[in-house]
Amino acid sequence: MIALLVAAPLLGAAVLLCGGRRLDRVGHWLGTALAAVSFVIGLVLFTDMLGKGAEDRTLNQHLFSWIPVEGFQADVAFQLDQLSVTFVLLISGVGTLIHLYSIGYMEHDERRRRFFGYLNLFLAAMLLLVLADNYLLLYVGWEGVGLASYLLIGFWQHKPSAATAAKKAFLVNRVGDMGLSIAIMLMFTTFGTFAFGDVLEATGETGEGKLTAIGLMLLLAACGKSAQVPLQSWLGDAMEGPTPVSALIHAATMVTAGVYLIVRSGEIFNAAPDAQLAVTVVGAVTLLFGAIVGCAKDDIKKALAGSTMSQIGYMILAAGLGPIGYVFAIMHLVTHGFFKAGLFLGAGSVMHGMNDEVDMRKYGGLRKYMPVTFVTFGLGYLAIIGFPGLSGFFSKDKIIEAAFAKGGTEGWILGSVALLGAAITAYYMTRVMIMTFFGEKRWEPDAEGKQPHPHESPKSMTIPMILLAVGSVCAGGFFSIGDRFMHWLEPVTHHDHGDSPLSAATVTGATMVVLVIGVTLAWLQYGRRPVPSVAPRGSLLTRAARRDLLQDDFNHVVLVRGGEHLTRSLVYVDHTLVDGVVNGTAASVGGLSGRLRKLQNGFARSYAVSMFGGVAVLIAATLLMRAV
Amino acid sequence: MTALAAYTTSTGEAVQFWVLATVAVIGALCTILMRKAVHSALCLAGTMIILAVFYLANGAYFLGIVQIVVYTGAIMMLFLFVVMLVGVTAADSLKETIKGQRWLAALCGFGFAILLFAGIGNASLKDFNGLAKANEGGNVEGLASLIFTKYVFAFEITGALLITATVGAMVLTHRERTERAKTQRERAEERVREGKHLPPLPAPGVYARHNAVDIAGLLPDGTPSELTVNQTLRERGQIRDVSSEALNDLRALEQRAADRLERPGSVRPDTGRSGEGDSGSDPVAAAAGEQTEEASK
Amino acid sequence: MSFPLLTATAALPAVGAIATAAVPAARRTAAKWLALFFSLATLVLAVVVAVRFDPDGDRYQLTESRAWISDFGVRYELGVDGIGVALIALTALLIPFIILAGWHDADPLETKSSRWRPTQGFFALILAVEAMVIISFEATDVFLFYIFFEAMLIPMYFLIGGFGDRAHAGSDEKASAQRSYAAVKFLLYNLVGGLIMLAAVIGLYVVAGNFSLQEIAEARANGSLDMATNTERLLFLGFFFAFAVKAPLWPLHTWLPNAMGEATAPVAVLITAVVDKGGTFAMLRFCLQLFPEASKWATPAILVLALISIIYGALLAVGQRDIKRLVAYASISHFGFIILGIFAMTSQGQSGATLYMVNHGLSTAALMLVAGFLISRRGSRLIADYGGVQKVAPVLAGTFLIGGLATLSLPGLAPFVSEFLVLVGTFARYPAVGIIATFGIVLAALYTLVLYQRTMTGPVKPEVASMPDLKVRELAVVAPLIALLIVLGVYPKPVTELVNPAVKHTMSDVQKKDPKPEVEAAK
Amino acid sequence: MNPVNYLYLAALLFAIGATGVLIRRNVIVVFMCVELMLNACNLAFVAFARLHGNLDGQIIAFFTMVVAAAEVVVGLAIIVSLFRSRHSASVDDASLMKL
Repeated sequence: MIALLVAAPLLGAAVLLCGGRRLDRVGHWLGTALAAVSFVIGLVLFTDMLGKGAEDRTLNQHLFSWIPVEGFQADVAFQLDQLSVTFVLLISGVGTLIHLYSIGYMEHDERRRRFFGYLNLFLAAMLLLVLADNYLLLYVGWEGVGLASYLLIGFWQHKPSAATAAKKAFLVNRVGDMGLSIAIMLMFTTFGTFAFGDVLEATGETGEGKLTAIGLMLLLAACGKSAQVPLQSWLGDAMEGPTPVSALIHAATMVTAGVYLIVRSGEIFNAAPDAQLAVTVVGAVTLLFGAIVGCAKDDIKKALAGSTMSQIGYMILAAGLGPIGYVFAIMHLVTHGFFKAGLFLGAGSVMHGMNDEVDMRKYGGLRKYMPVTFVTFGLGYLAIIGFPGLSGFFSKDKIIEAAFAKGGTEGWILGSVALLGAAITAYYMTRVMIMTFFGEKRWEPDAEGKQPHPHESPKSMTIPMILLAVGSVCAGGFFSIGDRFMHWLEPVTHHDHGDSPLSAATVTGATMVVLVIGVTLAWLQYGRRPVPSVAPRGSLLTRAARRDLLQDDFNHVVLVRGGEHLTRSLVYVDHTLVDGVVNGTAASVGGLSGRLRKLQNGFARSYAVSMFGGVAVLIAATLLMRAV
Repeated sequence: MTALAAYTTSTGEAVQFWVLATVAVIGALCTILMRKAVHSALCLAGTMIILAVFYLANGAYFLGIVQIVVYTGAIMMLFLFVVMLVGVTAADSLKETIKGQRWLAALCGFGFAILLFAGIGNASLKDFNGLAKANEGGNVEGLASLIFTKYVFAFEITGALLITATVGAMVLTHRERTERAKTQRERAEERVREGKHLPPLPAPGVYARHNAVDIAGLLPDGTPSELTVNQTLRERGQIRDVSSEALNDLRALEQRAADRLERPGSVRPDTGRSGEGDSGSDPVAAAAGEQTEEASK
Repeated sequence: MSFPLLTATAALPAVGAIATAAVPAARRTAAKWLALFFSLATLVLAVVVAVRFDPDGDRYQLTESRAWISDFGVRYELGVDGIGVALIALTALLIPFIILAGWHDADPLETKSSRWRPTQGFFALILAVEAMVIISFEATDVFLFYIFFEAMLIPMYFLIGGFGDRAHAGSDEKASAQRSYAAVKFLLYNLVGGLIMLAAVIGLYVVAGNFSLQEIAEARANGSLDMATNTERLLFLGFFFAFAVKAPLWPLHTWLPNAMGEATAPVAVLITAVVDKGGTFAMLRFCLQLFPEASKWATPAILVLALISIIYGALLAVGQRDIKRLVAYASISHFGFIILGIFAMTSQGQSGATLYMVNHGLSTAALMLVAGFLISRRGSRLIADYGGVQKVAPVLAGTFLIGGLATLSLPGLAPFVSEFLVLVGTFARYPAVGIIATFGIVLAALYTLVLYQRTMTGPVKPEVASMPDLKVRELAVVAPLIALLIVLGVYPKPVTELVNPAVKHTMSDVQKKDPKPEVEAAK
Repeated sequence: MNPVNYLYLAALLFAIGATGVLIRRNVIVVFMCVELMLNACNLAFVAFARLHGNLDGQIIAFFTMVVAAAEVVVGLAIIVSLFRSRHSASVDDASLMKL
């Protein structure tokens, strides 16, 4: 049953990718259908899980022994508990919607079939990731989603920028994967196994140092996958991919895998405070980093990417808080999945209407032309800034509370950072909203000189947007009324309320205040006066932020250049030094043979002499042997 | 002799051995040292005959005969034939061209001989049982029985080998004629076209006192003409030039005549300087003079 | 004595080689089909061997033993353990693909050449190599092994020097010059190694009195034959040097890029996927079994060299401009992993290394053969000459990508399993080494993806605009390989079960136990 | 006298023949020397036959003769054609063994 979850989209991927052109017409429907199938299966499993008691809700399915080697057992086995089923529903649900959306979005692309193949591949890998019952199998899914995102970011391969972005994404992820594999090795040497159950139970039996090491390695992995500082640089470029991809992979699901990993290995972090601290720090830094970047970008998708970064920063932060925060991390993850996917789909719809123009400074006043998009996008906007009653409000506030609840100076610092982040979020999201939908038209003809004729997108695109909007409105409330979600996850994440220095009401109030501040600031800057259609030079910070706070430049100078020089010099060394030695030998041999060559004067008789002499020597030898 | 060969080696055989062996070795040495191939061949033939005798002495009557018939009879004749074909008197200079070759060769040969001697010396060959038993049914029969029983396969194969050799020899020596033979007319025209020697080549010895093939005929000025000698001889450089000697002994003769008749040599112009045209008549006159003198005595 | 299965397996391709070489010049195609037939027949025999082999049975099975050179105690002894079976299967499996991929590589450029018969020679040589490789995997007599280990060089030399890559940057003279340079270099390196090994072999005979691997190993095990420490170390070094040259270990690797660059793609696969395995295999079978103490003594140095190979090879691969040389350097990096796994002396490491030999064969074959198809289309080996192939030849690009992903050992494909096993096995005993080796993963991703990006993606270059996609023959070569890569990646159990007992034996030879996990150790 | 002397003689002749092969340049003479060596061997065989008291040695000598005959025929044919082609009978002129 569980295996079917993974199998269905996998089958889809195989069929779509291998079965040539004849599938072009039905391909996208097949892909969508299979995604829906796994969603339905997910629902079924979910419902009968609800039927059971809180404790025996964990399902296990052992398929076969994968790598049986002396003292090393890796199995292909699945584990379905509350945590993973939550992810399953999110992934397959949002996934299905986005499949639906892409049918319209990719209509004019002749490689649509392959696109759906890749999407299915992604679903399969992602489901494998959350369903695996041991770290090695998780690693498979982990790399699988990396591959899928590589393929999808670089889907328009004829654009060099896309190809480069894809490569960059995969490489940065690979660095993170290194962390994961080292973590697995550590687990193996420490516990002799890497199945979730055994490892997490055995945490008590080893020293904190080992656990800290494992935790840090896991954090590295999470940073890579979830675009956290210092491995965040790939996410912005990843927007080169088609918008549905950005929505599904780089907003809703894949990038949250890091959070899943940390929450899943909660026991390890609980036992290693230093690692936890590192996690929170990373989360906090990324939270601000992403938010700042988001403020400066004029490319709508990049702005959203920045916001994704910072929202995941929230989740990581929460996950770093330990049992206080796990639940809220997941909760925010789910709600964020809804509204951020909605926002991206909205952005896609806008681009769809604007000849794939991404520069917000060339938008403006679109609310009249694409009402549905406007409304859904607006709801998503309200949700993300945490407008009271919408899902973002619940999840984010809880995180901020938890941050304060961490206690001590850390608590204060983290909490205030979270608040600041909330303010900035409000600011940049308002900016996006205004620049896109309000103000006067700033449309310009695109490269081919086509004047954009903004129009509402087809049904197949609007329906998913509507559904997601509904999700982003209701999810938060539904989860947190009576702490449903908390109780639901408790058996896995063991929630406990910290001792918050501030009451929940205070925190909410503070959040509201910063929210208003952010919005008004944005309104003053973009709503009141007209938006220049070419970006002003801006302050130093702005310029830095436009360039992802110079992170890429750093990478380029240090890693790329350095690497190039290293390889070049190595090639040289290999060719001269290492090779030279051998050529020396070869030359000497050549000289020797040249000298020997003189013996071969071509006169039959002198050859005969040598032969004769040889025979004589042989006879002499034999005689001597006899004599001896 | 049968008995001898069969059991012991009689003193007779000893004598025979020592004498003939010396001759054989000398022959062999001559074979490799003679400058002319013909001489080498003859020496070798001699050595082989001696070997034939030794075979007989060793009770290998059949082989002895075969040795004489096949080797000295057929093979050596074949050699001589080829030698003739290639050039009888073509004496290749024994001067060595490859540096150190000769010394190395000699050294090797010498050392080799010594080694073989040492080997034979070491070998335990003291007792020997003669061929009496083997030969009692007659040597030839004995051989035959062996050849056709034990060695029959080898025999067959050698037969095949001989056939192959014959064919091979024919293939090697037979020259394929690629184009039609030219008719006499064509040859004549060709010669005219080349524009040399429309008339047939001059015969050798013409205008000279000899007419052997290897003597060049003399041109009117007394110098020999290459054309008159066969090309093969020319290539081998076997032309005897007699132009000068003819004149020389003519001069000598006249000198004698002059002495005899106390004629001042100056009376008659020196043949060397006087025209050659009448030189043919002088001896006649001289001879007449002598005869008259003798008659007068 | 039952049917000599192993002999037959090795002899069949040899017969095939002779038969192929004897095909008259005009019947080129016939020769190809004949060669293909024989290679397939060999594959069948190899499968039979694999089936007849019982993993839980004796260490060496299907053994044959005949007196050969009785004066020197040289016997014709054959026998296979799990590792041998795996590698024989790999060899027999790859050869048909190599032949099929090289179908047109040896067609004479001018058809009138009636006396020179390149095609027949090409395929005959390939089969000859197969025969020698297989028998060297089977030999349990050191001398017998040595002979064929060295004899391989002869056909390989002609394959490299005689049948170069038609797609060459320079002029024909330049090409042939470089080709012969590469061939001579290959020969020189391996011969030097071989000579040193010969000395060691003789030394072993002097010490042990015979050449039989089993007898010597037993004698070593039960202590009836004890070598002086220095003797053992010298002998070990003698053997190891030859193997290190063959399985290029830094700094003895430089022959590989030249050879693989100049040879045609199928021959390059033959070199790296089949012949070089002889080196690593021999380390596992001879070095560890005959000289356990010396192996342990040399382990640190070897591990360092292996590490250097991994990182160095990968970095150089990044720096290459020539597709085939890039693959060659990638192979050097992978061989580093294999050697690392062998000398980590943990069962995970050694199983991983053995698995790695098989998987690396498959993955490199896939990548290199597709690269060969690509090169044959464009007529250039320079990465810079390509671009946007993906648009005009999607299938080619797709297979190329899968090959590349296998090379960077993506989970789900076969190489991942082996690489991870090697890493874990190494990490268990030498954590630092393991961590450094892990950087190889990132670098692998770097060179593979850079290669893919520069050749396949981006705007379509005019030269490649009319490039045809894979033909049926080529697809028939690539598809099975990829299928195998996936199957072995998802379900490697058959191979591991084949290998595990053999590894257990080897571990007991070197008297090493796996380090216990910390938790259990604490208990 | 001991028939072993025949062997000594044979050895001597053989050595002489070999030396001749080495020092002479005229193909024909070289060839004769070869024949001389063969004969020496034959003598040795015959002598051995007598020593061992069986005819096998003679048989071998017989075969040697036959083979020698064949060899001579072919060899001389070669010499003739060689002479035809290059108007010389010197071994050194055929020094084509050097590239």
